[in-house]
Amino acid sequence: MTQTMRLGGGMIDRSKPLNFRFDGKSYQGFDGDTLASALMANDVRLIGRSFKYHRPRGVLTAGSDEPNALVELREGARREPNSRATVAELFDGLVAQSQNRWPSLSFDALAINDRFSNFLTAGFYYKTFMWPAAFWEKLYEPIIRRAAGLGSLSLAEDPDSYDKGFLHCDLLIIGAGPAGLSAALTAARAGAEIILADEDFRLGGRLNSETHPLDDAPASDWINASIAELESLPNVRLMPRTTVIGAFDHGIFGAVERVSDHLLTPPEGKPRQTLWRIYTKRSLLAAGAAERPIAFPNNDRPGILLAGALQSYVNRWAATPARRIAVFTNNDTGHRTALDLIAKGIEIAAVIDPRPDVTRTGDYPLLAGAVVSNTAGRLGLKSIEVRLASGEMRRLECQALAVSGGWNPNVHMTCHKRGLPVWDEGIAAFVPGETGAQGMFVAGAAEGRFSTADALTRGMEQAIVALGELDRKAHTIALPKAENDTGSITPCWQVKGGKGRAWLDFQNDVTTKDVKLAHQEGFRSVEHLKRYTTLGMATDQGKTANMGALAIMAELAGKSIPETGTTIYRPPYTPVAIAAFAGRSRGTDFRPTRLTPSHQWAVEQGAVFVETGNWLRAQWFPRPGETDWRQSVDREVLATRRSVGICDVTTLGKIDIQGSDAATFINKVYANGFAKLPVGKTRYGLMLREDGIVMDDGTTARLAEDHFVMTTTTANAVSVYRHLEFARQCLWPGLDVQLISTTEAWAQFAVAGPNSRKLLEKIVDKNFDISNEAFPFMACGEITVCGGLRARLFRISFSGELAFEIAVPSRYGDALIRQLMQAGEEFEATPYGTEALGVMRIEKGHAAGNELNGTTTALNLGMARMVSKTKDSIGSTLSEREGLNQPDALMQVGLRPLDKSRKVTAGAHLMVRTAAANAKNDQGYITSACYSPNLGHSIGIGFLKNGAERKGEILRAVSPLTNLEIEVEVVSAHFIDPEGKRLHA
Amino acid sequence: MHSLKPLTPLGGTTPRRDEYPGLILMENPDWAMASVAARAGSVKKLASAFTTFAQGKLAAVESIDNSGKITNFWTAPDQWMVMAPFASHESLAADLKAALGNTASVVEQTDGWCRFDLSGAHAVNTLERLSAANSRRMQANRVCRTQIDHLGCFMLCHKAGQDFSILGPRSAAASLHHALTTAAISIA
Amino acid sequence: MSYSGWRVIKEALSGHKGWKPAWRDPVPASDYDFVIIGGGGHGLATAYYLAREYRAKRIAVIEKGWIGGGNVGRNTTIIRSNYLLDGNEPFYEFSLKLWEGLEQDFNYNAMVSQRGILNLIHSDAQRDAFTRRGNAMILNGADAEMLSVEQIRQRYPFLNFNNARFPIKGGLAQHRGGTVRHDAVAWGYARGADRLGVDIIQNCEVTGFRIKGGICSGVETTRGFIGAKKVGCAVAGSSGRLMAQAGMRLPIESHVLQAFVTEGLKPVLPGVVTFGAGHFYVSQSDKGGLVFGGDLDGYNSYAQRGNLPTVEDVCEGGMALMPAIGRARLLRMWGGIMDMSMDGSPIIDKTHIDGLYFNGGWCYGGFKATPASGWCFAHLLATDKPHEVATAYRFDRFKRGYMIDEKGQGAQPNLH
Amino acid sequence: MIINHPLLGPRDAQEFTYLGDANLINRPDWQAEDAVDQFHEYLYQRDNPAGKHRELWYHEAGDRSWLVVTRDTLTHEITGVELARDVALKSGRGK
Repeated sequence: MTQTMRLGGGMIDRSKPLNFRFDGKSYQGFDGDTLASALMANDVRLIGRSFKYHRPRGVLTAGSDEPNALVELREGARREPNSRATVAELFDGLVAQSQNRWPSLSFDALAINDRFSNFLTAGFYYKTFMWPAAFWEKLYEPIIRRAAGLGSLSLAEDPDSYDKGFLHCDLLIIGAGPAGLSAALTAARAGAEIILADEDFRLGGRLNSETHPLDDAPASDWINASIAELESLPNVRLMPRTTVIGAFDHGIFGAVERVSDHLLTPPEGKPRQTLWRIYTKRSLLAAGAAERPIAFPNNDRPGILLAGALQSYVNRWAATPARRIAVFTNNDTGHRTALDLIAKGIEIAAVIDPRPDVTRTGDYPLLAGAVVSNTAGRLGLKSIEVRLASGEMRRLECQALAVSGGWNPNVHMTCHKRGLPVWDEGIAAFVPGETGAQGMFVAGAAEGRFSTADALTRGMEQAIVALGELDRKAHTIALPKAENDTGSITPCWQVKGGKGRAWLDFQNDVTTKDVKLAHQEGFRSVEHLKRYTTLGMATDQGKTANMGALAIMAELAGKSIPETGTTIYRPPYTPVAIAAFAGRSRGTDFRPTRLTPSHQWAVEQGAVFVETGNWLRAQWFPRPGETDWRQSVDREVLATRRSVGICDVTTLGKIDIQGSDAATFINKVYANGFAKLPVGKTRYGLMLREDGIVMDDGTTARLAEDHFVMTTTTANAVSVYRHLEFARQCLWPGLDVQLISTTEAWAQFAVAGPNSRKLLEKIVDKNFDISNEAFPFMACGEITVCGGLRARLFRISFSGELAFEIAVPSRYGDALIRQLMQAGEEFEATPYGTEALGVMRIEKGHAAGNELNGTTTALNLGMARMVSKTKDSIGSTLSEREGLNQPDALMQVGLRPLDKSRKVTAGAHLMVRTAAANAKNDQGYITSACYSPNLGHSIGIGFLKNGAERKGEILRAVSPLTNLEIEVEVVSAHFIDPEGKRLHA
Repeated sequence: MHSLKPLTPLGGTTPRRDEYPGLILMENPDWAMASVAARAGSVKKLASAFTTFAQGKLAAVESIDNSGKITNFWTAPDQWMVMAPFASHESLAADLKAALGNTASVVEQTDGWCRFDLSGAHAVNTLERLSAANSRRMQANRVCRTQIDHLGCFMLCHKAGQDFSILGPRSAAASLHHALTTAAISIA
Repeated sequence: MSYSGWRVIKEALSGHKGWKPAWRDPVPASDYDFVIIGGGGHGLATAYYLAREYRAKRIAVIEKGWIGGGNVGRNTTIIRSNYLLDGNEPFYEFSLKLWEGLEQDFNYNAMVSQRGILNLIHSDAQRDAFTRRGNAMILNGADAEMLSVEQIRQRYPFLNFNNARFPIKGGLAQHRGGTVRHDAVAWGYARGADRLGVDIIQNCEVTGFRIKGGICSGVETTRGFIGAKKVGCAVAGSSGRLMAQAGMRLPIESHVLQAFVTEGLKPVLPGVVTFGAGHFYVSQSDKGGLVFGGDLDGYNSYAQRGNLPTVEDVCEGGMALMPAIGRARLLRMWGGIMDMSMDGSPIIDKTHIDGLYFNGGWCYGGFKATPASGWCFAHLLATDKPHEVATAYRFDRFKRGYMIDEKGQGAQPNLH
Repeated sequence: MIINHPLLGPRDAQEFTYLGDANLINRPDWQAEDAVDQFHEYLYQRDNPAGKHRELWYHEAGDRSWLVVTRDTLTHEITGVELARDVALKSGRGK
């Protein structure tokens, strides 16, 4: 027998039955159900367990503020822990498990905690588990951690994809209830660009849960007509299933659209969810209000739910938790609920209302001036105990209890920019404070105007004002006739004098006793209360808990509620899947990948690639038979030094600098002189930060009087360009200089080795003489290659060999490397990767990223003399500071192992031979190390105190981290060709 | 003529073409480009020199000028990108420099960029998933530089709501293409 | 009253009537020997150690709001001493040692949990740098271990080892690092200090310093003038605002750092993991929430809230590293004000005004430093000499060129 | 955040890179007697106000203009945006 608790009517499609499973048992619901309503229709009341005491729990609400009915939704890699059954749209094949229970939901071993609750009061753990000290990590904490958490992750990679997007509009309307819809119609008819977003899959808001007619017809008629009109307008974007999660600066909102969460799996290629960044000129918050419970003893049993939620279940979903229901209310909601229940043929055990003078609005037993003082039923409500006005106690049989403690306007979004809500005595709730500065308007229940008529009117009025601020005239629209009962309320936060605990935060098991204890121990600010008791820290973010706790705090402190504090909210409005924030940036698409012009060719050569920044570069090119990367790298190095090697160096930053003041400009951004660099020549440049530390280095070529090309390191290409623009626009705006990056435009290859000239002569067109005389070391020029292709040639060398760098437009890069390799066959031209590049520069003692680590000065690099004192350049002044010029300053040196078979380790620290290895004796450290195939042993370069004076000294290189310690000799960092003969060959 | 065979930014010998419902995505390597930046104090001289060369005029802020035989669009204060068919204008930068002399700094940009042309009803639905620029309201002959999945790109609008071009860093062409296709497919 | 398991049981059986306020709520006296401005972790620890280690009397901590409401109450609770430079490592190692005995010391369970911290390596250059760092840690008496990919895979099998944009190539681990229940640190120090006679005065805002002839004799507050022989400022996030009242400009910018926590989940993360190629680090709290964060938003701010791009950037890093957390839901985000110094390292020093002392510029290293910061500031206040592990934290280091720049970013606070 | 670029109109701050206090435009004279002190003040010392702050932003993913933005560090409200180049020229910077 299924759906025994299904009633007549409702907004479900009985022609579309949907099968689903909960805790392994099969059930059936209908299209339009949520998991919660479908379970209720199937008479399932027990859905979850609380966090601390593992109390049995059922649904409390009908929305995203649900603290109790949390499940693990879906299976396998798609499992979603802590999913609210109350907003999980039902689909065929849905599978859900209860969580935080063992072995089963109805019998949970850890429910034992409930028995010991007296020992587990707020903050008890701060006062114990301290002795013996070692026991915390070994014993106590593991036990606590095992009990921690609610649902569990699958730990498999999320198989779904997520997307992002950006939307622009004049008015963003948050919430599609009566206020939101009337605002949307008003603004849309005025031609404004609007977005209407609602977290629900059915627009209409509270209207879907209540029975009030609009223009004497069912509210759904007006809703459907309104939606139809809005859908027909090009300037309107309707976004159901979309939660606006946060208000950020300057009219930017985040919103999550659940594109496929109502399906078993997303369609091929479609996202599960999309994160929209919405840019809006004005916003209207019409997010309604959330009902709040009353704290009375054992107010947390399955079957006890909020009255407004119960209205939703019976009216919208035609489901009821019981056939005989009692109502406990301090405002009119409970009475309206009773009428709705009666209309559905449900028996009312009684309406209990603490207000002595309240009158009946229908045919139900009313207990005025009475309160619920206790409840019974372990896994589901069986009966309640009522204390009558007379003080007499009465027991009432009922399987459900609808509770209404009044309504809290959903002011969250008005607080996201630290706006403070203000207290409204009339409705005993906080309403939005100053929001104007944010361009945000509020309408309807969200501003504390609870009647349908008010909501409709305010939505229209606020839309008109908002558009008015944008100089857009909107006109009043015809609104349907609606109920205008503003309601009345007498605050009732807790029922005193009863036995047993009264829950405030249902999920985290924070009771009125905990609040009292916190106050007693001096935790008297709202912040202290939350942190000490964990109140409001649960997945419902305290939506149902904070207000009641604040009221009780106020009472304890003998202050008014506003004096005591307020409850402010931070984003997100409801919890959001982390993957939704990441969007498409996943796996290998986490960041863009930049490929060099020779990438395809390198792939064909079987190159091994390495990430350098966003670039992928060939690290080495294994040859058949090579089993270890070292074999490949050694071969590449030896071949280059013996004959000729080729390496793609396109990744180096290239900045084109032109203008009549270009030379002056470059002279200011480099520490060394450039003013006198002749046309057709290249020079090494050392760039300092203003604090005198080396920022970058590279070569800059002068192609014409007013035209330079600067190269930067691969890593700093972007930051150097930014730095140059700063110098150009902010420091020396009077200079005639223009900058543009050409890193991408040119494919550039290093051709290095004794035969590099011979090879290039076969490529470079004959009318260009690149002989040593015509094109000496550090020459540069614009040439043509391969029969007329424009190219640039630089005679510069990172390897220390006779070497050139040749550049052609990127689209020809692939063809050029193939040409070079072909032309190089007779010289056994060898492609080399970044490893060989690294080895050769270490053999030459050239500083690179490992040396230029952001703390290195020109002095450290042995280039102090390069910093010109005869001109103004960035960094020169502060480079003179005492601390950067100590007599024992670190100096770059070469390091050679005494025992040639031992390995020099980058990152090892240097100690005097006889001194103990500790920080006090630290003499410096090794920055880079490699095996030098030319020298036949390992070498390193590093920084050593007063290193320039210590050539020949024997030191210990210690690396306790890797259990290495060797003796090294301090030598010149120029391991190969110290005189630089090869460069000039 | 030289012997070197060009590759498109995506590494093909012919441009890549993708078709989706409501969207055609084309890799387009057929444009020569050069940046033109005015020398200090010579914007006016440059403008007239350019007009003599290209007939059209230097584009206003965030616009494209198609009025002449050679197109250009605004890229930064006193800086423009000039575009002409590659087949006929591979030497665009040199030609411009010859024509503009010392009124401007000219830099070849042809291979600094990859270009993807989007056309169809879904063009803006695709672009609004990629960039904060308001492509839905973008008028014809407008351009802006914006961010697409961490890449600085130019977005050119040729026909409002219909025809766009995205210019991105050439080395990241594959990543940019991946972003464009993923967005195109994910349109619900 | 001393806290213990027995006490908890006794109180439970007698209706918890015996619990007293964790600290008194005294009226400020007219003057003290020491006035500490700032009832956060550092200020309270300073008062605690002044009283306990330096036997000082007549101490007050004055706090404009509620104690522990600043960064000690809004951080990601990580403790570690994996620093590189001589100026820093001994200090942070001293701090870590203090954490190790803290709870027994101040009789409060702050849940110091040394579950280990792991910094992932994604390139050879990073490996070289981390090797140097790990060695520096060991040479300073701290612990460090270089882990292989296999070792990491065993401990964190769900990291992205297969299709990562920046593959994991190893990691530098400090097993003694971990997490602490952050609020409890403030409360523990407050209660400890209170028991030693320190007056903790909440809701008392400093409105000015009384300075004559270059000597500070006390502070003007919303509760009247409070005289003091020595005034110590420890007001992370408000350093600029406070010291401006003494006419001082600081080598500090205040920036917003966002932090995030997910819904409670059954335990998945044994320790703290830091992604070396994206802006993301994460741990799991004893309540089950994944606590994570990333980079600063990057602009000066006192707003204690951030913006969406940073949230997305951090979560992108999270998904790149741990694709298995995709369906975990982000529950809360918040922002703290970081007093970012010009070299990323703090200042514990006398000011040029006699009797006025400063402790600040902690960037986002403040929480882990709490015990040592308090101890060293107390030492400076009591003896007028810097503590041996804090000698480098001077105001004049920038003018003299002795920066302590762990990240090598230079004078750009938002990059440290 | 949104920065209202003087030439381009409102643009998402995500397209920009932040540097800091706009005073970094006023680079001291390298030949001054107390040049080191002046550069120290210039590079390291900050007003760091809680309120209106003039600061440098670089439109890195846009037109590469450096901007001087006047922004309230308490509310993030932006009340002024200028091209840094204009500001520098006005304050007498040239060659």
